[in-house]
Amino acid sequence: MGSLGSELSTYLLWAWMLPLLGFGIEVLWGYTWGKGNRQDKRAAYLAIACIGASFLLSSFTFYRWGTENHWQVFAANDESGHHSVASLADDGHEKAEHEHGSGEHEHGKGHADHSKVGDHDVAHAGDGDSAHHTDDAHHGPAPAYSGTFYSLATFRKLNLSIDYYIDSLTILMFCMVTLIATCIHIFAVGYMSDELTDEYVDHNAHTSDGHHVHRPGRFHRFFSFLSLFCFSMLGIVLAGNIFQVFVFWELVGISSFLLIGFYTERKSANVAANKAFIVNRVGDFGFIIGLMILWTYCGTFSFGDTEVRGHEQPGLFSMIRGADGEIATSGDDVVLKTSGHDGHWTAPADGQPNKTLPYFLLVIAGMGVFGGCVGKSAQFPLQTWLPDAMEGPTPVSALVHSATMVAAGVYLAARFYPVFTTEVLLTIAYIGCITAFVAATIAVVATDIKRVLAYSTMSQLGYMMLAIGLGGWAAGIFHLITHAFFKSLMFLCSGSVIHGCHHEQEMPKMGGLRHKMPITAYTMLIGVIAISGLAIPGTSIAFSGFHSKDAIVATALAYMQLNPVHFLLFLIPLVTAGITAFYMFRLWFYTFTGKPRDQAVYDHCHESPAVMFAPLLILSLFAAGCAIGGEGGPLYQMIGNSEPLGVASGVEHSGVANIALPSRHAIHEVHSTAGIAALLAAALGTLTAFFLYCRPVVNPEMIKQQFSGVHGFLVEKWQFDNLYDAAFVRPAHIVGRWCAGFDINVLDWVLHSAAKTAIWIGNVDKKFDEKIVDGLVNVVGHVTRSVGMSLTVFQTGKMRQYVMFIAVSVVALFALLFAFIPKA
Amino acid sequence: MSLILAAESLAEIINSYAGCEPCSIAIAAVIHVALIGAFFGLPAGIFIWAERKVSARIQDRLGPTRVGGRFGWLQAVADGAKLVQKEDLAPKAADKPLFRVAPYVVVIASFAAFMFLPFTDGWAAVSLDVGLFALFAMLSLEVIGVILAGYASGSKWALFGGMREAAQMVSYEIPMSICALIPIVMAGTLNLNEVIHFQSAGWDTGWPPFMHWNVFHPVAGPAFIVYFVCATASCKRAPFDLAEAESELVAGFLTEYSGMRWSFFFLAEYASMFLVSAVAAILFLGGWDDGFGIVRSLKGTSANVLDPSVILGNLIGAGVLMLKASKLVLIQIWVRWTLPRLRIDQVMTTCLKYLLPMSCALFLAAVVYPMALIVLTGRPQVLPLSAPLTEAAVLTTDDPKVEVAAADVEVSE
Amino acid sequence: MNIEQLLFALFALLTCGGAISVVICQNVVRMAFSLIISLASISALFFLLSADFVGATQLMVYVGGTIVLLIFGVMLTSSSALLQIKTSPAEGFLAAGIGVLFLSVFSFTVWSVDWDRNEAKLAGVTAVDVPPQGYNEASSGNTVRPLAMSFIGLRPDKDGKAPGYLLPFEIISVHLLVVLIGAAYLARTKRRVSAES
Amino acid sequence: MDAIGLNYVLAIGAVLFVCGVICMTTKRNGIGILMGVELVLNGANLNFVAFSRYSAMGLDGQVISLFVIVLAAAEAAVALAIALNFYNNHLTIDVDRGDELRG
Repeated sequence: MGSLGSELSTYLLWAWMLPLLGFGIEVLWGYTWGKGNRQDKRAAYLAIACIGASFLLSSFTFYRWGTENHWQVFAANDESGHHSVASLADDGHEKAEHEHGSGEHEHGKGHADHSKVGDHDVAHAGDGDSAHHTDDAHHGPAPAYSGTFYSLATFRKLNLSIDYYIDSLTILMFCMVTLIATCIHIFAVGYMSDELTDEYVDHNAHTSDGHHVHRPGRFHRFFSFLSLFCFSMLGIVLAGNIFQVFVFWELVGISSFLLIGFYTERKSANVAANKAFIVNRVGDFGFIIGLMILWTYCGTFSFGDTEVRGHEQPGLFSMIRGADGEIATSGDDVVLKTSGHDGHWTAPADGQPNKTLPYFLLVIAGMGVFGGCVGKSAQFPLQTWLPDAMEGPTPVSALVHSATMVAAGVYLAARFYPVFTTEVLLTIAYIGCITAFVAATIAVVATDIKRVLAYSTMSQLGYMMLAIGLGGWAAGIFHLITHAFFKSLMFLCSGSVIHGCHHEQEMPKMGGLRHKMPITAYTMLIGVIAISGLAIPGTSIAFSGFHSKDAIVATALAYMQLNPVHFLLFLIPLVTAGITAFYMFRLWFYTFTGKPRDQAVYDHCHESPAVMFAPLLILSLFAAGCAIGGEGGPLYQMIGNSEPLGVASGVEHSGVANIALPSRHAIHEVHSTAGIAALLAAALGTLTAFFLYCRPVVNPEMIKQQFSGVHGFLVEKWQFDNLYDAAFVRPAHIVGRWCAGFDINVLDWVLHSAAKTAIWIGNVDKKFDEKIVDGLVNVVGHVTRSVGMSLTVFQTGKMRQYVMFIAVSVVALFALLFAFIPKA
Repeated sequence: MSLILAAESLAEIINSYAGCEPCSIAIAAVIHVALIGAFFGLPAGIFIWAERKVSARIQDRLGPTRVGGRFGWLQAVADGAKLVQKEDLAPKAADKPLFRVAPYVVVIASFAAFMFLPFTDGWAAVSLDVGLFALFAMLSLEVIGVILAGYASGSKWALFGGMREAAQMVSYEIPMSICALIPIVMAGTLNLNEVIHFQSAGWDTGWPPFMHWNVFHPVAGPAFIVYFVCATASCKRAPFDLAEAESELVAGFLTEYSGMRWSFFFLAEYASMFLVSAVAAILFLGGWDDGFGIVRSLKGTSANVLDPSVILGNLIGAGVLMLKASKLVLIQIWVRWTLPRLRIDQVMTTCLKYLLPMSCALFLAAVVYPMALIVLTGRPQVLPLSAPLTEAAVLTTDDPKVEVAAADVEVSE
Repeated sequence: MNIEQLLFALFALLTCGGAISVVICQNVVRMAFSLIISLASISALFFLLSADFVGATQLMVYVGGTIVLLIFGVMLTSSSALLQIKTSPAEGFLAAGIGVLFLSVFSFTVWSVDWDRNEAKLAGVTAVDVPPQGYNEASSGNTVRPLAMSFIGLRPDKDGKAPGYLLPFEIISVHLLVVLIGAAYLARTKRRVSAES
Repeated sequence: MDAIGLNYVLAIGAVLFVCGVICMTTKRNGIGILMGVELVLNGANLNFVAFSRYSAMGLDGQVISLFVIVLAAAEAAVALAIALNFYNNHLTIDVDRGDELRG
């Protein structure tokens, strides 16, 4: 394989650049296309073509990667035997044995490959080898390929470049993002079709005189933004250094801003867009701090090992985790490893001792970077922007909530896992836990169909963060992927509902819609079952949500066993699982079953066109089956393949917080129990929802009155907005008013008086100019003029006299010559 | 020296007999003046008579029959006698000096032009390399006399006549010169004698010698016609005789003239007719070369120009040239009495809109034609070149460089 | 006194006389006539100076062309026949004085310089009487070909050592074309002031 | 011709030149001034040819005098056109009338 890394990187580069290309073309010519006739859908087709093409490229990359690694990465390694809920254990074992054998003799080739790889594919491959020598049962994972597309600039030590860092996670994310994005694009063609007009009437926006806003449709603009969005997200995923990640991070922010504020005429949309943007900035502030710390001490941005001016330079991960995946500390400092496991990296040039980084700074850096993730994926303190982001068109919500924006946070957290110390991980875990619970509770009382989904997104993200914080790295990513599928599915379904109901989003106005829009209803049902993690007991037959979620719960359980102090980190997720099931089914029953509550809506609503429900079918397929086989399945194994070091083996009690992380083995010990617990919780929630909303035995209204206080509190989203309003916004306004007052009363006064003085001086100066300077100039001018006038007598205008003058002067000249020329 | 009969050479010969150089030169000059005067005056007289006869025939009259025999041979002489006797008067309004001078200017001009005319091989009063050029220059002086006459007469008719004449001559000179340039370009020299040598050939080429005349050349043939028309116009002959259009301006610039001065104008007119015809004959009709190689053979016998056969050949050549020129003059006369007169604007149109473009096109053709021939046949001309005459007869120079240059020109043809 | 000196004296007299009469005459046409005499005799001088081509050109262009042009001008611009515009005698005297001064200056220059030794001086040869290297007599009357070749950039008369005049020749031909067009344009402009005003 | 020195020819040239200058200064008739110019040019020409005859100038003098002649003809044409315009504007050829540029 002529350097598989560069090959893959080429494919992915194209897959990455195509949306940008689409964006450029649409931005430049989309308008002129639309001008001709508003029915022109070229922009949409172009966008779909681009993103579809990049999906195909990603899939092909996936295929190449798999073949080059002989698909061994999908082989369940021996622990996976224990995983399944019940009786499949035995053949699970056999499968394991078989795979193991094959894995053995595959391994030689794999090893040879590693030595041949031209790229810097050592970051993990090497670890794989070392791990292999220690632990026979674990065969080496496929390497991670990191390299440089284009080096922007190299300052003395700092090397700014566009890198790539490709491992199974990258490829997986690529496939996921592009697939979902493609579906959403196709869906959007139908959903945004009412923009295909010159006179789009926006019913939610009002002009000053109270009429609806009339504006030309923005079909092409929407799709160009979508393309930009995909490009940015893919950029984050492919990025090979943290700085690049930051750049595309901000790009994602911008495009989300553009898309959320797509209906610029609506004040609410503007506010929401601003909110999303500003809140993200808060997180990014932390991000930058982390960035600076890492740069200052490590002197590099890149993840993997890069080659700078000929000699290998270790990447961040290698520096901090080194070969054995341990953070080596000496006193209060972390020793940055600059010489590698096989002497692959050059030792510090002039034999100076290894660079070190104060431990607390490493913690702060981790916290900062995680702060960025918090902002981006709406975790606990900064979650308020997410629900408001519903202002954007539904396809945008789907994209933001499933594949791209919020996923970016989790992805970064996962990608940066090696840099996080246990303290940071603990923080992450608690943040995620809180977010999951809070969001779930709010979702229970929300009535706007999209808001319910939004809150569920938040809580699911909480789950992922929790998993990562608990050391269940693979579980977190697992959930990220599955969630991406079923959440996008559900959002698109809700979009189809809203489209069908003519932009009616209030669930209380719906009901019984499954008769009207069966496809939407049942695809939605698949998504609901998936997210609430239901499964058929006694078998491992379950939708994707179940597998990922119980992986997380299992991690939590194992974690609790290791650190009993943090038992909440197990209980809350468990409860939240129940609540999740409850509110999701509440949503479904509310919307699709029972008898219609608002006859008008019911009458007018209709099934969406094929262009809209076709994506639903595709996505429902993936939502149902992408996690097939659970932890034994290919998806999980593939994720596990790029799991950072030291995760599988777990961590003993360490750090200030004295935390131990469960090893993969420990997690599998408790797996079955955790799975059963989660299943029970989910079933409980489902039944509650069923008896409350589908076959009401108790009227939800009564319960609402009973707990009106709680209800109000929840409806007010735990008062977060008010809190922030009171804590930040109003003070900001007050300060602003003070500043304004200061400006008006002090600064302006100063300026005005200065201006007056200037005017006075100017008047004096004017006098001076007019009287003296101009006087002088005029005198000179008059003198010149009079001289000239006196000389004009020579200009008689008589040609003959001129000739005469010439003749006279010539004679005079000759005379002078003869008089003064020296005689030879 | 083939310029054996040119003034200086003659002077040398005489000097070899009588020592005094100035007087020998004077004698030579006188001889030449006499000869040229003969060439200048005799044809004029003859043509005046011929014109009267021809016009009479064309108008179905008899013309002069009395003076000197039944053909009125001596009519011209009689006219001359009459004119000499007439009183020489000048109008009151006239600018007398100019009025008196004008006829002399005209006569001098056309007379001086004869200096450069080679009557036979090498026999030109002044044989220069710029022969043709100088000849035309002299001819162009004639117009000034006409203008002066027209102006100085102080009469409207005369003035109009003079202006018309001036405009006409000045504008017709251009196509005329261009057409005259065509044989020059072909022969590669301005020397009229060399042009004739270029055209003369013997039987050794396998073609009849007259086929070597320029008039039979595909380009020079049309040029000859154009040249002849322009020549007719430039010596203000009908149908271009606007200057003395009786119907409009009584007699044009001649209105106020009478007697000798008037006859001078006529003398000059006929002389210049003869001159341009002679030039046409030299440039296009092979000059003194009779079309059957007689002159050639006679001259070829000896290198000594004083050899009787050579002298005989030269004389025959002179006769041949005379014959050709007179034929052309007769044609002019014939045309005059046949064609109606053009309007002045038609005259100008004919020159500037038709003759000038035609002449330019012909000139281009003359330049391109040899190249085309070289490309097609490999030879600069269709007819084979005849062997040149004996060294003595060919004009040579003592300047080897110019010889070389001449050789170059030869080759480049 | 040989014949050439005789002719030279004759034509020199004619030239100067013509020029002076040009100055003296008040009638434009007479001026033109005397100018013709002067220029024609100049061309004769050219012939005497064995510059036959230049002489012929002088006749052709000046006498045959330019002067005719001038006379046309006279005819076209004379509001009355035999027009005379007198100049004040004062001007005449002044001009005469200037002329005398000029002439004295020139003649002083002409006579004070020893032209024969001139080239000797230029060549740095002292005292040796170098005969003038003029245009050689042998090839006099044959200036046509050398001139033509010098116009196409060859110099047979100087063994090709001196530069030719191809570029000036081209430039001047283009210049002539431009002048032709420009003069035609200028001349055809309509009269702005009517005779009445 | 060598019997006649260069000086004589130059002298004739000088006379021509001076006559031309005087002509230019005294003639009020535009055409007259034109003639003066021609005289001056001819004086120069004569010198050129004379030098080409008597000095090592060789043909250069003649070539230059040819150029002068030709350009003089052109100049005459343009000058005549100008004179015609002058006449059209002033109904006279008296150059002293054309003093619009008087200071």
